[in-house]
Amino acid sequence: MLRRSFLAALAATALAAGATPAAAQETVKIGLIIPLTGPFTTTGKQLEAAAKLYMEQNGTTVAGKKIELIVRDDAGRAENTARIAGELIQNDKVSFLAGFGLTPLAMATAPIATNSKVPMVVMMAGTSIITERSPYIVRTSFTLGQSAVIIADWAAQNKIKKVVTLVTDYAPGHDAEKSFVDQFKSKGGEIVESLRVPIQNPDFAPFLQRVIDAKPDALYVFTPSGVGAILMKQFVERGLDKSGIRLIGPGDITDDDVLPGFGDAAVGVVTAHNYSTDHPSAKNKEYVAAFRKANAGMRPNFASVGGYDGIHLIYEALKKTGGKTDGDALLAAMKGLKWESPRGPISIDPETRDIVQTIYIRRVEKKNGELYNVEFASFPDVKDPVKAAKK
Amino acid sequence: MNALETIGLEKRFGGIVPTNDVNLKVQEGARHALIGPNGAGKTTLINLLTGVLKPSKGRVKLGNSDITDLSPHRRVSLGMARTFQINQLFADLSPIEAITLVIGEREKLGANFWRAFGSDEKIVSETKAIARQFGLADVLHERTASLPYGKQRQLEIALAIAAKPRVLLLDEPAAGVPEAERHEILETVAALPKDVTVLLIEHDMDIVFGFADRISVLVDGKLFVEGEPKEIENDPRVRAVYLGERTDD
Amino acid sequence: MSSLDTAKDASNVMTRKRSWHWLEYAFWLAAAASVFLLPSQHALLTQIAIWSLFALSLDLLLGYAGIVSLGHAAYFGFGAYVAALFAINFTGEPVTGLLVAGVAAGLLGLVTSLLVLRGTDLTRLMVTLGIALVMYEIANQMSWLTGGADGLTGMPVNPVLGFFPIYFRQANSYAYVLVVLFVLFVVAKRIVHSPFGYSLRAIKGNPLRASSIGIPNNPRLIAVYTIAAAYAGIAGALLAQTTPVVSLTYIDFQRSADVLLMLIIGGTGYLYGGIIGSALFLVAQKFIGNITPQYWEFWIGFALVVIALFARDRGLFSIVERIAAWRKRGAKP
Amino acid sequence: MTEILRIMNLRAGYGEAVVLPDLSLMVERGQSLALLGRNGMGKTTLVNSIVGVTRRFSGRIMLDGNDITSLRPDQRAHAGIGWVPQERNIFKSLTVTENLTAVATPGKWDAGRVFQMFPRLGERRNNLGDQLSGGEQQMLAVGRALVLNPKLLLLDEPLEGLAPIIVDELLAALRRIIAEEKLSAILVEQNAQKILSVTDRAAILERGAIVHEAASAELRKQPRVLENYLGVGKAKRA
Amino acid sequence: MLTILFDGIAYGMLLFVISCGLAVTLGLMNFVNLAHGAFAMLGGYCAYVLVNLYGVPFFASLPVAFMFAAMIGLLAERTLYVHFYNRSHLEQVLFTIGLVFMTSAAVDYFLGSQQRFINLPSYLQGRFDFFGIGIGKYRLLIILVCALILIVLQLILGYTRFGSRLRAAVDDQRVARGLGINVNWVFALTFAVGCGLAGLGGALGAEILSLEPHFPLKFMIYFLIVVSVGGTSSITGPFLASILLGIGDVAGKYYAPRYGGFVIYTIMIVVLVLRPQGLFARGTSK
Repeated sequence: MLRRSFLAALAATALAAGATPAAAQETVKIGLIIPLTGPFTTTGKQLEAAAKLYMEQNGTTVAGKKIELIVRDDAGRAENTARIAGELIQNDKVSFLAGFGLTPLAMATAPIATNSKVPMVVMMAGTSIITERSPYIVRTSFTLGQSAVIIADWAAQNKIKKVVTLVTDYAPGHDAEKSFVDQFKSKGGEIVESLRVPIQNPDFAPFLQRVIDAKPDALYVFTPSGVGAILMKQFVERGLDKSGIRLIGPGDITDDDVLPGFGDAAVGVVTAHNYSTDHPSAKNKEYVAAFRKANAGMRPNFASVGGYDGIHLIYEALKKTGGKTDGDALLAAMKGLKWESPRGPISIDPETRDIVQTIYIRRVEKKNGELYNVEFASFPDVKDPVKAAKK
Repeated sequence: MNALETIGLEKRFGGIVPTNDVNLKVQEGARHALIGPNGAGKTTLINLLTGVLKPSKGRVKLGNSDITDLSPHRRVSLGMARTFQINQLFADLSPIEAITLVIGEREKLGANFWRAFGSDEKIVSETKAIARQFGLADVLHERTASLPYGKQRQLEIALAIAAKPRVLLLDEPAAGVPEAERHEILETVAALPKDVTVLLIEHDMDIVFGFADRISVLVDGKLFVEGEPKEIENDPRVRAVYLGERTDD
Repeated sequence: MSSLDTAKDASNVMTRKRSWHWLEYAFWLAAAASVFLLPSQHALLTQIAIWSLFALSLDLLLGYAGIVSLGHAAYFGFGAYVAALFAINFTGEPVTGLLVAGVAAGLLGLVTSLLVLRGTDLTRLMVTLGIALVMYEIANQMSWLTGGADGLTGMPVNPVLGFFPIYFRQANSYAYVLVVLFVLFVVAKRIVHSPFGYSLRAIKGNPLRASSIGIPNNPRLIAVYTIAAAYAGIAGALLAQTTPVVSLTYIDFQRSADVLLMLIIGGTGYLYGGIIGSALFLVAQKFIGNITPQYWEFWIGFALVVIALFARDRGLFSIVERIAAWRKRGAKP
Repeated sequence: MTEILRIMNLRAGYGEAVVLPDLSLMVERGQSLALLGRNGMGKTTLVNSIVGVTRRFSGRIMLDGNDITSLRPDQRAHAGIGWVPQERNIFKSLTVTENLTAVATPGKWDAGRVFQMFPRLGERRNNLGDQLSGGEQQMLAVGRALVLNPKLLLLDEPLEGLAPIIVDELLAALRRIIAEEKLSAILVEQNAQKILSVTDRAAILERGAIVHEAASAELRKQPRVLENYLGVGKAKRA
Repeated sequence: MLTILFDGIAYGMLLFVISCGLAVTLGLMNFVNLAHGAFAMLGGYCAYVLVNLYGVPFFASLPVAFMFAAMIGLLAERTLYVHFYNRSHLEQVLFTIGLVFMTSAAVDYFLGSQQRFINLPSYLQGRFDFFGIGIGKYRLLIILVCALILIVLQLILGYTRFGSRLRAAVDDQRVARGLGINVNWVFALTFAVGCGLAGLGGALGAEILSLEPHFPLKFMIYFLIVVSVGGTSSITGPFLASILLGIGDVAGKYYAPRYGGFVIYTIMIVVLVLRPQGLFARGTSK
């Protein structure tokens, strides 16, 4: 009896609590949906910090409109991302959706963007296909293929003949494997063995043992960003570095955010990526200094520039439309935009709405007692190779 | 005609033999009591009879059917029911629900997941009759866990009776019942339907001699003596066991 | 007592538990009204309704049969994938999809139930957890079929029964989910108040006694496990139909753990626990999350500890009941 | 103060079941009491209630003038209760010596003295508890209670299930402890004749109440009384 | 081959040190303590803060990590856990999961969500060859420390009065109380030591398992597997289970990398279905 009355009261409060005040008209709102809890927290934190930094540096008024950033946590779950995106559009009247830490999170939101004609800026997720899921998607991060293909090119040019690939056994890993293997083979390289590691895998020892047995020139690795460190430590621990096997891969594995904790194990690892904290440009030096100052010394990583440039893209598009928030107009404004980012010159491909950027080859080195990805070669104007191949 | 019979029944746990070559015959319609000092193996024996334990050797027969390999619930459907020395009740159900449940299972309606529980008036009137018989009419809808101990004890027996057994095993029905509520239990036991064969396990000699027409004495896992109450009462060997004048071989 | 003298009256007392209290009517009316009155919260309400159904399925297992599971997402996820693949390959009609998903998940439940019959709570926790982990791994490895970590997209969602469109119709979609929840709730209520349902309570309460009054424990447990798995599968299918992507998170450990938490918060064994628990959990997650997107987990954790400290098996209700009891005692010294 | 134990209106049992409805009992210092009665009459419950491992509904228990009613079992043990449980309950994963040292408190009884009294135990001092015979286990159980250096020793069916030779050996030891050391004790037994030879006084328990109390020597001469309360046959109540 | 074995043992040993405390709470006190991993994490972060931020030598940080986790464990036991001993398992689950959420969020708040590694002295890095077996120095250290702990545990359990009191309390709680053993206190101390060991394991294992705020949930499954497969009636059960799990996991992934992810879960299900009390539990319980 009592139980039931409580139930009714509760249901009533639960429902009533839902109502939120209607949005004010003079402001343009950006909904930033990122994982801030769960296993992908670090990505979310980088994105949030970068987005806030940009707004702090460039003011919150664009084309006469006040810009407001609404941050929401989706805990890395697609159903939450989709729900929050819907709520932000419907209840908060946001004019932009942004964030998206993982592929399924972006995929779940794509139809919502299409349906509501709200531009959706993908700041992190890296699977090629995402931008094809909605004409309202623009990407400011990178695609996995960009780094995977470039590192394959670089390897083929640098006397690496035999490679073992080792990727985490999940879809992005499979993509990273495929992009690399196809490209490397087409350049005459040989893949000795392709290993896949379960997602829940605290110990790489058995896989590395197989690598030792296979004696390749290089080990190509792709794992979710945090996991790379463990792998590298174990790589060094088993003396693979001294046996002449080089460790190469997309830049995710030497994530600048975590790199300082890797220890000397990581020194010498060669990766290809779109951004390094160490990128030697004035713009980047200023960016890094400001970012570290605002975030208790935290280093900006490749996720952060996706967020930083994503907000820049939104600002520039608004300037071009004169503050109008019509989705189609904004998209038209975004297509083909070019600018100088902390990572170097970048642009939005007018056809694919995907990012075009320089991919750098970097080697992990110690500078002033800290580890950095030091760039030593660059491949400019790299488009997403997967889409390029489709043409 | 034997209602219940064991043939060379034996149970071993490692080196211990709590049941050792027991050949027990319980006549149809009998009021049979099983007594014996602590540790004689009474509980093991009842667990073997009801199928909670599997014997190491020997057979158990219920009427004419060999039930040695049947699971406990199959034995119930063949007509064997039991009570427990320590109450084994459904704390969250009320007496009426528990009894109705037993009758429903007996009538093979237990797997029905669509009709409302307690909607069959025939079953419910039988439930009510049993409840009245066991003095539970005034607590029909209370939660079992909140009943006084004596009522719980009554319910313990009522549940077994509701299964309409041909053979009923009563394991110390009066254990732990306060003096004030004892006579109710005793009356209940005495008033059990005559066509039901009863095997009673009991320490309380008041109950044993007030009830049983035949007594078996179990000592160290073996059947020691069997006979009419008078014979047992005057058997010097039994006396020795009970008064501590044991002079075992 | 005189009113209880006839069998009919006694029977009424028992069957009354199955009939509806006016507050229950009020609850469902309020839920129905929310379709029209709370358009801004439809997305959240839809999620709550789906989690409610999922928690309800676990309640059938835990609250009535006493089987604790830390891997119930196995059936939820399986149902979701089956529904999505069925829609992609055969028909996008949602109700058909639900039925197919329910049957498929039920079958999986039937097979795996054999593994959870024996053992203690801990063994069951671990075995169910193991089943879910293996299912997760399978879904991940079969990425050619399931999309793996990238998720499975492109599932068509046609109008329900051919006339009631739910794709991108927030209100319709919520109404659809709510109707499914309601129908399955009514069925569950019938089940738990049937002789079968009572035999489950008996097995949960005292398996030894249950078998000694003639209840075949194992077949009954297998049956309820199958039903619960089918319910979970339907819940998964609902989420698949209302979210544009099915991904590995449908089947992960976090989901199994969350549904268990929701159910315990709301309380087990009276069917509304899962609904209340999931509503509280998700509303708290959303609104604390809006205030502190990074650290809402701390406050949820804090709430769990407090609830656990003061609540009993009935979850939050026991706190209310205890306060009420205390006030009653205070009222008449 | 001559009494070592006084139980006042104790009502106790397990869970919901009341086994002892209202029991009062007194044991004098240096006195030993035989507690007799058939199975299931509440003897063990009484002992367990003194130890503190039953549920107490009401009543009070005083030990040596101190109220121990609200003490935990381990505190009661330190207050001076030495317990030989009914099933002996030797700690099976402890050696004989460890069984003694784990619970010992300083005093005149220590492991060495126990081994003096039961040489067989001394020989098996490094064996694990579950490798002992029934008699050895019983000796160990008694020894384990003694090394607590208790004010009151509670022995619950110490002779149960033992071979006759062992019974005699144990009885001799008990006689020494009780008669020579003047240790206060309560002995629960079904085996009346044997135990009456060791104790000063006897009480017969029936359905949770004391129905007869007498000096042991006196009771031994009254086989009819014993038969009445302990034997098989319909109790003919006075 | 032997290298694989070596790696497996090191991994298993680590699992053992972290999980043995859980075996105590779960098996001996019948308490479902899902927050056990949180104590391991606290120990790990304690060592991290000391070594990386304050430059304390690595070896000095290990005992501190142990003490830190043990003290927190004792505090939590006396103030919070003690209220849950006689509650249902579900309430224990609710309570301990709540604790996990709180510690995870708190660690995230104070120390950030990045993965953390403890700076190891250089002489612990790399490895050497020993008759063809590649021996990682750090893994060797783990094996040595864990073996030492195992021996010390066995000694304490086997040859101290506390050890025999603990075994007595486990054998028969009721009689132990009745014979003057303060079982509550014995269990509280044991709980603290278990937490301390978890903390030590967390510090030692940071290098292999890596520290992050979600550590307790991420590895909870592994600890539970160790305890449920090993049974909880002795130290040797979980120890053997850990070693078996370590070797099985490592070897399974080496020889059948495609199915490596299934191996341990399948082993666990099979073991539990066949032997619900655990693989190494004594035949009879109670």
